[in-house]
Order: sequence, then structure tokens, then C-alpha cells
Amino acid sequence: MIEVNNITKKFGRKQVLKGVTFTAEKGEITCLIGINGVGKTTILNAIMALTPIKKGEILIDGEKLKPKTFNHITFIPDAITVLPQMTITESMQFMKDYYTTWNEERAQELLSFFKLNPEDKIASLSKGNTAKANLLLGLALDVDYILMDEPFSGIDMFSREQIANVFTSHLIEDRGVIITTHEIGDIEHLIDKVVLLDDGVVKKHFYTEEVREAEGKSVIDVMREEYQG
Amino acid sequence: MKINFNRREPVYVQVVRHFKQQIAMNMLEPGQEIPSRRELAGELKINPNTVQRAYKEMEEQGLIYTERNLPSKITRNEQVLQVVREELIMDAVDQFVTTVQSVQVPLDEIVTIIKEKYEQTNADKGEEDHD
Amino acid sequence: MERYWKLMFTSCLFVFGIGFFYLHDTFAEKELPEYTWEKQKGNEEVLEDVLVQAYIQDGSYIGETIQIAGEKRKYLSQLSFLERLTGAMDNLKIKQLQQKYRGFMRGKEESTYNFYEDKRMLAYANVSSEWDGSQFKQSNFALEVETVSKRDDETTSFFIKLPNQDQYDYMDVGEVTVLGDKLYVLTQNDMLVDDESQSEMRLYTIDLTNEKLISEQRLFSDKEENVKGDREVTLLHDTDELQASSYIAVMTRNLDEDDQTKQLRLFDIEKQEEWSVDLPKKMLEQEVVAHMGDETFYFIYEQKGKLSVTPYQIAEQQLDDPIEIPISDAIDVNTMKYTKIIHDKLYLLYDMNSYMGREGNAPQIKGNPPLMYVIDLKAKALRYEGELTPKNKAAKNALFMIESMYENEQ
Amino acid sequence: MKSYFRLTEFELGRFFKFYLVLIGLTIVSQIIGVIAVSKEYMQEANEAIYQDGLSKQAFMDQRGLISLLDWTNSIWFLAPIALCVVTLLIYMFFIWYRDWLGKNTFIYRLLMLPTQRIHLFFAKATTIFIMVLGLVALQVFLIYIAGIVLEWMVPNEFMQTMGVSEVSVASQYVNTILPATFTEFVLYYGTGFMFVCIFFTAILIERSYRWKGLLFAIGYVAVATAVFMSLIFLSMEWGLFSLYPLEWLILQIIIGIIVTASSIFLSYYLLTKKITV
Repeated sequence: MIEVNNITKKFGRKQVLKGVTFTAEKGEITCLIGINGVGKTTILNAIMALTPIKKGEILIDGEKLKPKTFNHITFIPDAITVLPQMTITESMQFMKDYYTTWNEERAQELLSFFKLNPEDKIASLSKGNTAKANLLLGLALDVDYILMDEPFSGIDMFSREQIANVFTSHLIEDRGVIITTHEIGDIEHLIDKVVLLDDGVVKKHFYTEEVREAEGKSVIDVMREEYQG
Repeated sequence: MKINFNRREPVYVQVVRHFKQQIAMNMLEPGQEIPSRRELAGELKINPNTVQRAYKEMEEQGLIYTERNLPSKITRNEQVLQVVREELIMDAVDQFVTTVQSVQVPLDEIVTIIKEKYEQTNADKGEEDHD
Repeated sequence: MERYWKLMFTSCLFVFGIGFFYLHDTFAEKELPEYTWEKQKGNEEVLEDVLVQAYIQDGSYIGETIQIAGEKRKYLSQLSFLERLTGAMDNLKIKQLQQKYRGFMRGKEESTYNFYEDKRMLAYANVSSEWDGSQFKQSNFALEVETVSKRDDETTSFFIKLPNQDQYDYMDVGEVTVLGDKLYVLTQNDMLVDDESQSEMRLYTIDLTNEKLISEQRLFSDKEENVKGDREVTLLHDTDELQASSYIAVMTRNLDEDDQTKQLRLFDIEKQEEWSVDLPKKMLEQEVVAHMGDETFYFIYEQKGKLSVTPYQIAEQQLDDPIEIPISDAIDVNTMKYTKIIHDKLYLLYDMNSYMGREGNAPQIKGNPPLMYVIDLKAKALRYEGELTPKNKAAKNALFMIESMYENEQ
Repeated sequence: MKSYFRLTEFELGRFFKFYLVLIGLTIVSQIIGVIAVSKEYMQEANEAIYQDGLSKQAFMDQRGLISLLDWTNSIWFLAPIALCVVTLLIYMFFIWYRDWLGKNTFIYRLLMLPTQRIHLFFAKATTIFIMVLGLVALQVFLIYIAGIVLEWMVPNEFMQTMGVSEVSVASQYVNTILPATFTEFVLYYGTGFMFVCIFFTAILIERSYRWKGLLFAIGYVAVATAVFMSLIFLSMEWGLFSLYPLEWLILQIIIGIIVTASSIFLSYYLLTKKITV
């Protein structure tokens, strides 16, 4: 379980996070929703200790993040983070060199699943393929938690579909996933849990099925209520 | 398998209903293996946990059964299957009646229209089969 | 391993390159110029007391400094960084004092002129000043005095603000002497008088018990009222001598075209008297070596094949009979020489490749080894005669330039 | 430890092409230089002897013998060194900033490696440092080779032969990069390493606090330099106390180690707690 406890963050004078609290369980897909600039990426960065938080704490399976934790949690940012001049093979080798949890078999599987050519340079890949390669590098790790920042934004429909397929596949099974999006549409039925962010706080925190069952509302209905009401 | 999900209704409920329809329509035969939770999730592009929930619900209702580690199968229990069929018909009729009543059409007229429509649809189906 | 080839490549480049550079001398037969004393007469033991420092130029751009003491040689290029840092070739007298009085010597000027030593104490005096940016000259002159008693290691130190300081532009300590409980500091003071620079010696008398300045006296100046034009004033003392006598001796020479008279003048600190030593003019033209500890002057004069050393006792105010020694015919009165009195022996080293008074590009004659004569001043006899000859090819090809001669303290 | 070596190799690899270009340029320029310098000298000699009718000896007396020093003072020798120095100085900053400002923000990947982040610091510092030392070592070989080339080019009577270490003693420029004794070498480059650490820390301060950090960073460099220089100021310039040379050296080394260690410690803290992508 990833526990985010009351974290605050300022950028200059702007208070981006004003005490955000939520949890993300293993085996569930938690979705951080909010309009752009609400601090979704900042939360993911904070979980990965890529940006300092002013207050609050973040625990991963009850512990603070340590260097070794990176073998058990991976973050797939919205843009690929390997050097453009590397080929896919080289970037896979790079990951393999440092991560004990790198699963080469799964990497090869993903390679064929996404139909990527391993000899291609990262810089020469299309947007969709870059996103897939990015996903590949994260998913080929045998980690407990996967964080994804806007995995669907700015890519073509077919790639979106392929990526969406990942969420229902064994690649995600039993892992804890946190994804961020500013547009729920496509993935409404893929997620377990929604964390609605607005103005630096968590507005609402719910399981999608529970809301549908108890209130007969879609996620968008809830969002509309929360943001407009 | 393709379902157009309603966003406001729990997905698992819709999945269960879908299975019931399939059973009632004999698309799924008694004793037939159903897809694994992951397969179905992938096919329907929904969360595997939701499928899990749906399967659990179906199991409780006796629609499917699981033996040891084998894949789940559609029940062979005729009684249950009968209930499903009836439930489905009743659901459809309920819905129909509610709609029709609001238009305030006499029952006789409705029955006639239903008859004609039913026969014509069957005839159309027959023609299609010939092609 | 091949996965780390770039790291390997760069590290190997570094290790081999730097290794080659710093171990090169060990592998390469680099020949140091070697010299040896060739005895002609006497006993070479006396050479162990003297340290000859010379600069060797072998035609390349790199010179080498060498120190020769008896059989021992020290080459500047062969010193380690730490030896250089700690001044392995520096003034030995000061080094010795630093070892003995580490705390006392800390931060002190490394010049023997500032020190006085006897059985009772070690005394130090220095002039401190501050740069006055508004007037573009040194100001705030003060005398810094520090003594350490040898009996109980007790140190006293005090500052004395100097009187008449507006007159001076610069001050430098020439000599420090202690007589009884009084400390005498002789300074060379530079000043501007009517826009003309002038230099004079001043003697400051300090009461050590009360830590007070008793008097300030003007002693010798390069401008005297009865002298036409300027005169040159040279303090006669030995650099290695820490125990000065109660006399201050200077050689003066008038710089007027018509009047170039030389005078040997003395000031008796105890009697507070200044007078001119009465000597024949031709004696004054000779080189004077002052042995102030012994209160004796030695007049040195070379003639063809003969050297005469004439002692003059200050107390008796009279010339003794000259000591006469046969020397090489190659030496004449103009041959460049270095003198030093160590343990009552006069060391005379003649640089056979250069001459005094010759200016410009005199052709450098290589390969004439320096000649050394050691004369026992008490026994009035020659103790050693010999030359410093090049021993190997490197030395033969090099030019050997004597820099100075010190007492060897090691 | 393993990841430190991997990262170092990786960092080296990212600049290695440029590094080889620098090495190549230095070799080419300096070898051309020794040929150019000796040709020029021989031309002068020929003119003097055949046209102006000077004797060989007279020419040699007038012009002096040619030696490697003529070469080390030429632009051919100095320009590539200056280029390497400037390039590596710039790269000292670039080695960090490229990870943030590059096309794919690689710093995400680097900071998420399952290893102590200070290894990044060490890997980058080692990279800069080992490249500098590699170039210095290259210079040793080049001086040696230039000596051989000079011998080919110029008749030996016109030549003053010099070994590699003699060149370093005689040439001020060479002496700055290759001091006479190994102790000095260690001290020079130890100081160099300390300044690399100081600048790296300054970069990390800027990267952690951005605009505000820029001021802190400049302040940090100033303070670290002041602390390192404090002995020189306190004892030599202001004369507050005096030290014997050996004491000074030991204290200076201790201060250097303290400054370096605190720099590394501060960087460790910044990388684990304050760094931001």
C-alpha cells in the first residue's frame, strides 16, 4: 500500500498541494483525476522522491522510500526518460544493468506485444511508439507498484487501445497502479478507485463501482457535482 | 463479446446481466467454459477486479460453478437456467409494459401489434437464413 | 570487463602517462653534474665547516642549484616537495634556531640581522609598519622586541612606537645587539628630504628591564654636511654572526667625482663614540673582512702569486703583521672572491671565471675550477688549498657560478 | 559500488566521442606544431647562413638552440590545451544540466535508479576528473613524441635535447599541469577535485531551489572558497598567526578535506531530500 499522508507543496508562492491524503492498494488501479496544473504529476514525483514535499509523509508498504525501494516501485512519466540516442535494446540493457527486478522475458513479450523494433533509436520513434517504449521499460520490472503519468495523453487511437489493453492484462495483475489523467472518458471502466483533486486537496476519494451501485452515478457525474457544485 | 456499458450502473451488474442474456439466448450453453477473469477484462476493456466481482456474484446466484482449479463453467442446473430465462423475459416485459402504458394504448391493440411484429421479424430472419 | 572499456582506457592512459612522467627520472640515466674538491695542500677536513652554494647552467634552460659541504652535495632538483617547502636550502642558522626555539621563532623574519644570541638569551627585533594609502608611504613605525631567556625559557615581548616617525619612508633592521640589560637596534632609515631620498643609520637603545626606549641616535648618513655630494655607507658585518660586538663598523666612500675617499668608521656603543680608523690609504683600497665577534678587521690583498691578510685589532687600534700565503698566479686583485670567517679560519674562494669591475658581456670562460684557500687566522698559516673540479661530463659542460658561502651548521 | 562503476562508464560514454575528438585535436595540433616550429627555425637558420652569410655558431649564439620550449610556447601547443580546459570546464556544468534540460529528461531515470543517489555525484565527478587526468597524461606522451619528432626535423647541432620532466620544469605552462614532484601533483589535482565537488554542490543547490538556489549556489562557492583560502588570508595576508610551512601544508590539507567532505555531505543531503526534477 502506498500511503500519502497530508502532503503539502509550494512552487514559489503558489501552494500546489494543501494537504493531500489518499492510499493506493496493491491489486487496484487508483486514478488521480484533476484538471491540468492541479498537482497530479507533483504527487507522483513526490512519491518517487523526485521533488521535496514541505510537510506530510509518504509510505510505501509502511516504509519511507529508500534507494532499494526503486526495485519495487516504478514510475512511468508522461515522456520517455532514456537518452534519445539510445536504441530500445540499449535502453533495455541500461535498465537490466541497474534493476534487480528487471524481467527480460516480460520485456521481450512486451516488445512483441507493442510490435516495437528493438534496433530503433528512441529519438526516431513515433509518439505512440515512444509512449509504448516508455511503458515497456516500466512494465518489464517485477515491481509491486506502478505509477503512470497521463499514459494516454497525446497519442494516436490505436496506441491508446494497445496501452489500454495493458491494464486488463497480466502485466498489471496484482500490482498497485496509480495513474493520473485529466480526462476520464476512455478509462472509466478500467479503474477501481478515483481520487478527485481540486485546488490542492482531495475533493473526493471513492471506488467507481460503489458510486455506481449506491448512487447510480458515473465518475463524470461525480466530477461534475464536485467541480461545479 | 461486446457490451455497451452504461456509465451510471455498476459495471459488474451489467456483466452479470450480459451473461444472463447470453445464457437465456443459448449463446452460452450449460457446462460451457467461460473466459478467465483476465481474458474477459481484456475483451470488455474493463477492470479485472470488476470481472472478479461479477463472477463472484454469478457464482453466488449459481449461474456458474468452479471445480478445483479448472476454469469456471456455466451451470447445468436446469432450474437455475429456467429462472434466468424467466427473469430475463420478465425484465423485458416489465420494461415494455411500463413504456407502453405511458402511451395509453389498449391491451388488445398492443397484443395485435406484437403478434404482427413478432411474425414479421421471424419471417425476415428466415429470409436472411436463405441467402 | 569489456563493458568498462572507456573507464579502463582513460584510467590506463592516466596511470601510464603520469607513471611515465614521475618515474621517468628513475629510469632515465639523467646525469647530475658532479664536482669534487681536489686538494693541493693541507687538510680537507676544514672544508666540512663551509657550505658553498652555486648555480649551475649547463646550456639548457634549466639551471641547477647545488650546495657543497665537504663530501656532501645537495641538488635543488633532487629535493622532494616537502624539502623544498620547508626550505632545505635556506639559511641554516635560522633553521637551527627554529628547531631549537620553535615557539619563539614562529612568524619571525628569517634574517640573521634581526637576531642576537649569547649564552643568556636570544633576542629579536623588527620594525613593523603599515601602509598608509593616503600618503603613499609606510607609516606607524614600531619596534617589535622579543627575547627568550635560555635559563628558564621565559619570553618577553613588547612594542615601542618609534619617535620622529613622520620623517621616514622606510625602515629596516641592520643589526641587533644586547649589552648588559640594554638592547641596541641599528636600523637603516630611508627618508625624503627636500624631495631627495636620503638614507641614514639610527641606533635605538632600549631598556630591556623596563621595556622602554632610552634613546634614538642618528649615526651614519649618506649625506653629511662636510662632505660634498653623496657618500656610500656600507655596514660591515657577517651575515651568519648572531653575536655582534659593541662596535658598529661602516665603510664609507664619497661619491663625488673629485673626492672618492674611503673611510672605515667605527661607533663604540658603550662609549658612545664615533671615529675614523686611521689607516694608510692603500690599506683602505683593500678588501676588508670584518670579524666583529673578534673585534678584528682583515685586509686582503692579492699580488702576483701572493696573498696577504693584514689583521687590524679594533681595541688596540693597530695593524698587525700580514699573513702571507703563496697563491696561484692566475689570481689577481680583480678576481671575484668570496670570503668567510668560520671558527677563526678565513675561507677564500676565488671564482676563476669572473672578474670584479668588468662590465658587459665579458666572454665567459668555462671550465676554470674555483680555487679555495683556508687560512688559520690564529696560527697564521694555510690550512688548505684546492680546487673544485668537475668530475663528470655534465659538470664539464656546465657553467659553475658561485652564489655564496655559508657556515655549514649541519 | 558496482552501480558507481556502471554509472561512471555510462557517463564517460556520453561524452566519449567528444573526448576522443579533443584527444585527436590535441595530437594533431601539437604534432603539426612541433613540425611548424622546427621548419620555421630551420628556415631562419638557412636564411641567416646562406643569405646573410652568418656562421652556424654565430647563428646559434644569436638565435639560441631550438628546444621543445620553442614548441611549448607556441600557439600550436597551447591552443588545444586551452580548448580542452574550456571544454571540460563547460562540461562540468553541462554534465548535470543536460539531464534536466535535454530532450528526454534523463534525470528522472537517474534519480529512480535503485542505488544511492550520491553515486551519480561520484560518477559525474570521476568522469570529469579522469578525463582531465587522461588529457594530462596524453600531454606527457605528446611531449615525449614531440622530442622524437624534433630530433627528426632538426640537425642535432641546432638542438637542445630535453627530457619530458625537464620540459615541465622549464616551461611555466607545462609546469602548471605537470608539477615537478608527485606530491605536488596530488596536491594540485586534489585541490582540483575539491573544486569540482564544490561546483557540483553549487549546481545541486541551484537544481534544488532553482532561482533562489542560484544565489545560494554562488554564496556556497564563495564560502567554500573563502574557507579553503582562510589560512592564507589569516596567516599570510593579515598575519593573525603564523605557521611554519609544514604546519601550514598539513592544516591546508585538512581544511581541503573538510571542505570536500562537507561538499559531498551537502550534495548527499540535497540529492536525497531536496532535489527536484
